[in-house]
Amino acid sequence: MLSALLVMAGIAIALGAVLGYAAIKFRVEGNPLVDKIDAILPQTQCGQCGFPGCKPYATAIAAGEADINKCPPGGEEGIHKLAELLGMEFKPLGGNAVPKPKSVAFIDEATCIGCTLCIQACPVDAIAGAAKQMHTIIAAECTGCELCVAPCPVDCISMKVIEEKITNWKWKYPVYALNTVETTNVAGAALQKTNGRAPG
Amino acid sequence: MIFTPLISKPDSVSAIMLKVLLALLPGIAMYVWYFGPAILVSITLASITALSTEALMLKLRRRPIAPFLKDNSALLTAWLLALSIPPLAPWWLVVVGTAFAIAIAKQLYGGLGNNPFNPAMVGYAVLIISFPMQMTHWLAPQGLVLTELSFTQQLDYIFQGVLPHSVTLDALTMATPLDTLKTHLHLDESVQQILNMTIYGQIGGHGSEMAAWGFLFGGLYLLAARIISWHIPVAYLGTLFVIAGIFHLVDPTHYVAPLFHWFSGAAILGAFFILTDPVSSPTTNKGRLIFAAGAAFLTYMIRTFGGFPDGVAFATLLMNISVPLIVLYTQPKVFGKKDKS
Amino acid sequence: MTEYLLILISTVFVNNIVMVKILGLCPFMGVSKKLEAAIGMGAATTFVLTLGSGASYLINHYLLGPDLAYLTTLSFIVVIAGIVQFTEMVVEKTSPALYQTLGIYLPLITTNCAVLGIPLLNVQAKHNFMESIFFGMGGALGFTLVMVLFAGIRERMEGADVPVIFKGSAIAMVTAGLMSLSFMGFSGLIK
Amino acid sequence: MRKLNHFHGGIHPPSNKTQSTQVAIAHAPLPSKLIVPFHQHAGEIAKPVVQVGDHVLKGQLIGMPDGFVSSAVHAPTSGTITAIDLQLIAHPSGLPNLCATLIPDGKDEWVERKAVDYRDHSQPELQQLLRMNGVVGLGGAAFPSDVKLRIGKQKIKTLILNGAECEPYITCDDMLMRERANEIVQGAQMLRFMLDADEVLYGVEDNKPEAIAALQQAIKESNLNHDVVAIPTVYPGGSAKQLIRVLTGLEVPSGKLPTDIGVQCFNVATAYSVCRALAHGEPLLSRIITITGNVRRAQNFEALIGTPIDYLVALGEALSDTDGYIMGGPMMGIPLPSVHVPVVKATNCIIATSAKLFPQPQPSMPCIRCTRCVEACPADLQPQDLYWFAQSKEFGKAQKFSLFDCIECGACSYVCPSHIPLVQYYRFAKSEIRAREHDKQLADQARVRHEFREHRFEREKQEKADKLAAREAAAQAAKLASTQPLTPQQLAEQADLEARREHIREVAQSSVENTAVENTTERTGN
Repeated sequence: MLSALLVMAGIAIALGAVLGYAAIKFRVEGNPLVDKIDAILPQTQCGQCGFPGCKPYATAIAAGEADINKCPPGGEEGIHKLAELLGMEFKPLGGNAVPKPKSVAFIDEATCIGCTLCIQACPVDAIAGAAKQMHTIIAAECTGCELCVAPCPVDCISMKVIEEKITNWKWKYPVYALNTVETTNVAGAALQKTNGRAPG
Repeated sequence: MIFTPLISKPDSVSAIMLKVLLALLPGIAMYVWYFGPAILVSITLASITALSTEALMLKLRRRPIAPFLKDNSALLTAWLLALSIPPLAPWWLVVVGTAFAIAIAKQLYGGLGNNPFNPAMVGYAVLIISFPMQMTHWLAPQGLVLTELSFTQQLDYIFQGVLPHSVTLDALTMATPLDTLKTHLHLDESVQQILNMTIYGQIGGHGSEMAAWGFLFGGLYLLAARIISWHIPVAYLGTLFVIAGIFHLVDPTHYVAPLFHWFSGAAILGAFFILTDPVSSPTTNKGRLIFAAGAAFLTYMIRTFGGFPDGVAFATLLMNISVPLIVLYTQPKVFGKKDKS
Repeated sequence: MTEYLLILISTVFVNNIVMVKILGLCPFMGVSKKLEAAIGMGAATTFVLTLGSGASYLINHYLLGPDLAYLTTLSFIVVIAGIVQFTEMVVEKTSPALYQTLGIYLPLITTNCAVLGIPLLNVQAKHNFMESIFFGMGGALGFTLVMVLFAGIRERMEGADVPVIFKGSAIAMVTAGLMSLSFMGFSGLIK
Repeated sequence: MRKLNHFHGGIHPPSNKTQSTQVAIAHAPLPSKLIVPFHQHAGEIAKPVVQVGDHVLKGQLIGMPDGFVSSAVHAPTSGTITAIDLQLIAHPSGLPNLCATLIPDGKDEWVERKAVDYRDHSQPELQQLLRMNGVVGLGGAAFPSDVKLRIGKQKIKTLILNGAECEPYITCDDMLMRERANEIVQGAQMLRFMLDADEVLYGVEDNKPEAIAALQQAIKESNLNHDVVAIPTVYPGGSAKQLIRVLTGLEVPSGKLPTDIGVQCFNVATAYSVCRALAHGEPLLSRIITITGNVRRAQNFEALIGTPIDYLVALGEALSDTDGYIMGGPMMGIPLPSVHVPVVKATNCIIATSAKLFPQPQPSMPCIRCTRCVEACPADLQPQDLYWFAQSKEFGKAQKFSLFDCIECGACSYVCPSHIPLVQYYRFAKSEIRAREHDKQLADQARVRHEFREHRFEREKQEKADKLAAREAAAQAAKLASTQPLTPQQLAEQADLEARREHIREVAQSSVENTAVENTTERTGN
């Protein structure tokens, strides 16, 4: 009995010494993960995740305090990337949030009274203007976070969906004719229809 | 919208598969000549099973059926599997093997073009592990055994398991030349003694060597028609020859000559028809050489030292596993990335 | 020398720990989605197993002996846990990215049945010190080999048109089964 | 005889070129309306410098180049600008872009043209001249030529004139070389001067013996040291990188420019317009276009930029079963969204399509990895892997397999037995990757701005706190100075004072932080 105790204690002490040494020798400082998560987040700084900005949300994810499916602007793709980075399973977007098409804020300059409330609300300083002068959104800088919409006392800010123009047009996914067919008995007809042609 | 290019070469998957099927015909003809028409029953049975399993799976997966049945790929799987099963095997053996090959090894992975394993060889491996007895009753070449069954008697046996009175299965069948060689080597007989047995022909097994000639002929047609590239057959047969040659030179009484390895078992069939399956083999030329050489090495090891009579199927499957990595590490240099200077 | 080689071939191919003995399936399924992670996992397991086999042999032979044989499993677990902990620290320091990808599976090497299984098999087979080390290393190399091959197939299958209900773990299981089927081809090579 | 090199792969589609080389280039008559897009070149769109209602002369600048990579746009004839608005153009998206509509007055009256002798001008001056004359590459990409001439300190050894014209059906360069070899050769000499190139090579596929002869004749007559090389006919032999490889044996490194290996490449038609621009002072107003395919009179026309395509196909007499039009060749051309779109500088060919001439492709089957595409790929890629990753949207892996080295020539699709629209998948993947990179840039930008803002807030808060602390310290010091014991009354007074101060501080704080609150109350008060 005594020998058994001695043996186990001996093993424990030896391992303890090795691990204690390793803990000092291989100490890791900081958490490089936060920056990696932050790099995936879309930086809209919209706060829809319940955190005041993307960095705080990233910190919360890294600490395991927040789910990865709280970012509507990042969309499913963002969740997929986070899941891959963290080795987690993908989950659909949480809550009632739905990803919206990308849009930018637009100020109706005729209605604007120049109150600067939206300027203070904008997390990325994308609104130009001074007190009592009308404001303008710098569209290229706008992340579409909608934080400026609510504070406006005269409701002159609206969100405009970014239209598809020749400058931002993308090639579409070619229809994979054989897989789009839903029911098998119309296969032939459907094949004829989708025969090497894209939709629309 | 119409896609460019508007023009394309007149070719199709089903035409390619059809040519492969045609290339199998000379070998099958030789087979029938030497072993009787029972093999045709297996081929038909396998074909019907393959097509109906394919159709059923496509229906379950809600994919169009007609274009995929017409692509001839299921037929090819069926034919290759039927050629690897003893012709006198009971009907359910063929059906189970083919259905497994098509349903599990092919359709579960997404059907044509998606399967990482060669479906026919998966079917064969499942059968030889699950039903080793039935898989070793190979029909003897005609003229070698006293009792021979007529075609109708063969059908009776295949479908109902009924043999004519006073005929036992052992009287009709015998082990394959490779199997016989292995068994007798264990009995401390020399290669020369064993090869004097009647089941051996000029180079390999009597009859089976002629079928191998037929497959070789078909394989050369595939090469000429540019359906397959030379890399896999040459690397496979070459490596097999070299390894067998080395062993043979070291100890000719225990290790049989390289040409025997070529013309027995499924070596020729494998080199031209099984390993060259484009879906489950590497896409780079260097990768093909590695793939085929590895398969040849494994074939020889399993044949000579392993527990199975032939190694082609397992060698194919084992190399199939390695294909993604082989492809990944044998990427050719892209235009403009050739020299680092 | 030949016997060591035979032990290696036997453990890597013929009696592959994952494919034939069906041990260590948890990391095999869990960390094989990405090739890099699989390689990392394989390396970590090889390290732990080789070291663990040696250490467990020493403990079993010199500390425990036949008197304290009932402590075998217990002491092995303690030693392995210690080595895994050590490995975890090293990986975290040297490769944070790998540490992240391996995630929970890194500490879980402790409970990888292959890792405990191999030292126990060593005891059972009465291997000497060198044999134990080779047995452990061979087992781990076999584990790494199939992990990497499996990861290769899974990465490729990402793009395959697998039926929806079979996507993910299901088709991975089927693949593992077919791989195991293929590995049966080695049976009989070495008794 | 020059030793030629080869590039990997390539295909031999039926050339179908003879239909349109039977008769000489014809001048298309003046149409009743011209639609001139402002964005006919690679790079930034040109800025309109005319207004609706303006009367313009032939060759007058109507679009000013805007940005480093941009080019000028001119009025192709004299007349009145009746609209500057969004019109359908020949673009795969089928989306409209900014165009000027010009109603010709029929006089075809020129602005003042100024010919220059290139030898009297510096390279920057000549580059500016080309830019203002709207000279762009006429091979298809319409890249501004002046940008290709800005080579910095790089030494150009070889200037290549691309007359390969490898796509089936197209013969505009062939006919231009046959009929106007002289001006091509002069233009090439000007380009050589601007690049200070050691040698000039013309790469012409050996299925155009007449063109080769004409060029050789013109070179001999002008007594120049140029070299015409007949190259083997294989598609895509006319792709710049492949042509350079064939002629020089050099490979343009991935992600680099030909100038990095001392080579520059221009289309023969570009050389022609360089000659017109410098030696005649004529901006790029017209070009040669092959009208072919399902037409009765396949022929090359010299048409003004802006000519509606329906006007041109009427000249070619399209047959009744025509079901669409392709701009460019059958390999890389783009289907036109409408037959009313205008000719642009990049329009080299219009093919009328019909079900008989271009039968519907068979439905695409899954890829069986037969690697015929690998054998055909002129960029040594693995098209089947690129397709695999593109169709499953694994863009990272596609990029790792050198997706961006694909030149979209379509050779892989041509040989694919599964009839997969491979190039479409590559284009899709490329444009998704580009969009993602763009989004990433925007996100990084937003992050920097957000962090800057946070930093600013922090600083302001700190400054305020510092000020407050300083004041408090002063008060404390004063209190210490008067160290008499206080009566309870005085203590109460002091506490009251302190409370009031605290209140004022709070108000001040909120007004500083939220000046806007005041503003609104002020407004509502008014």
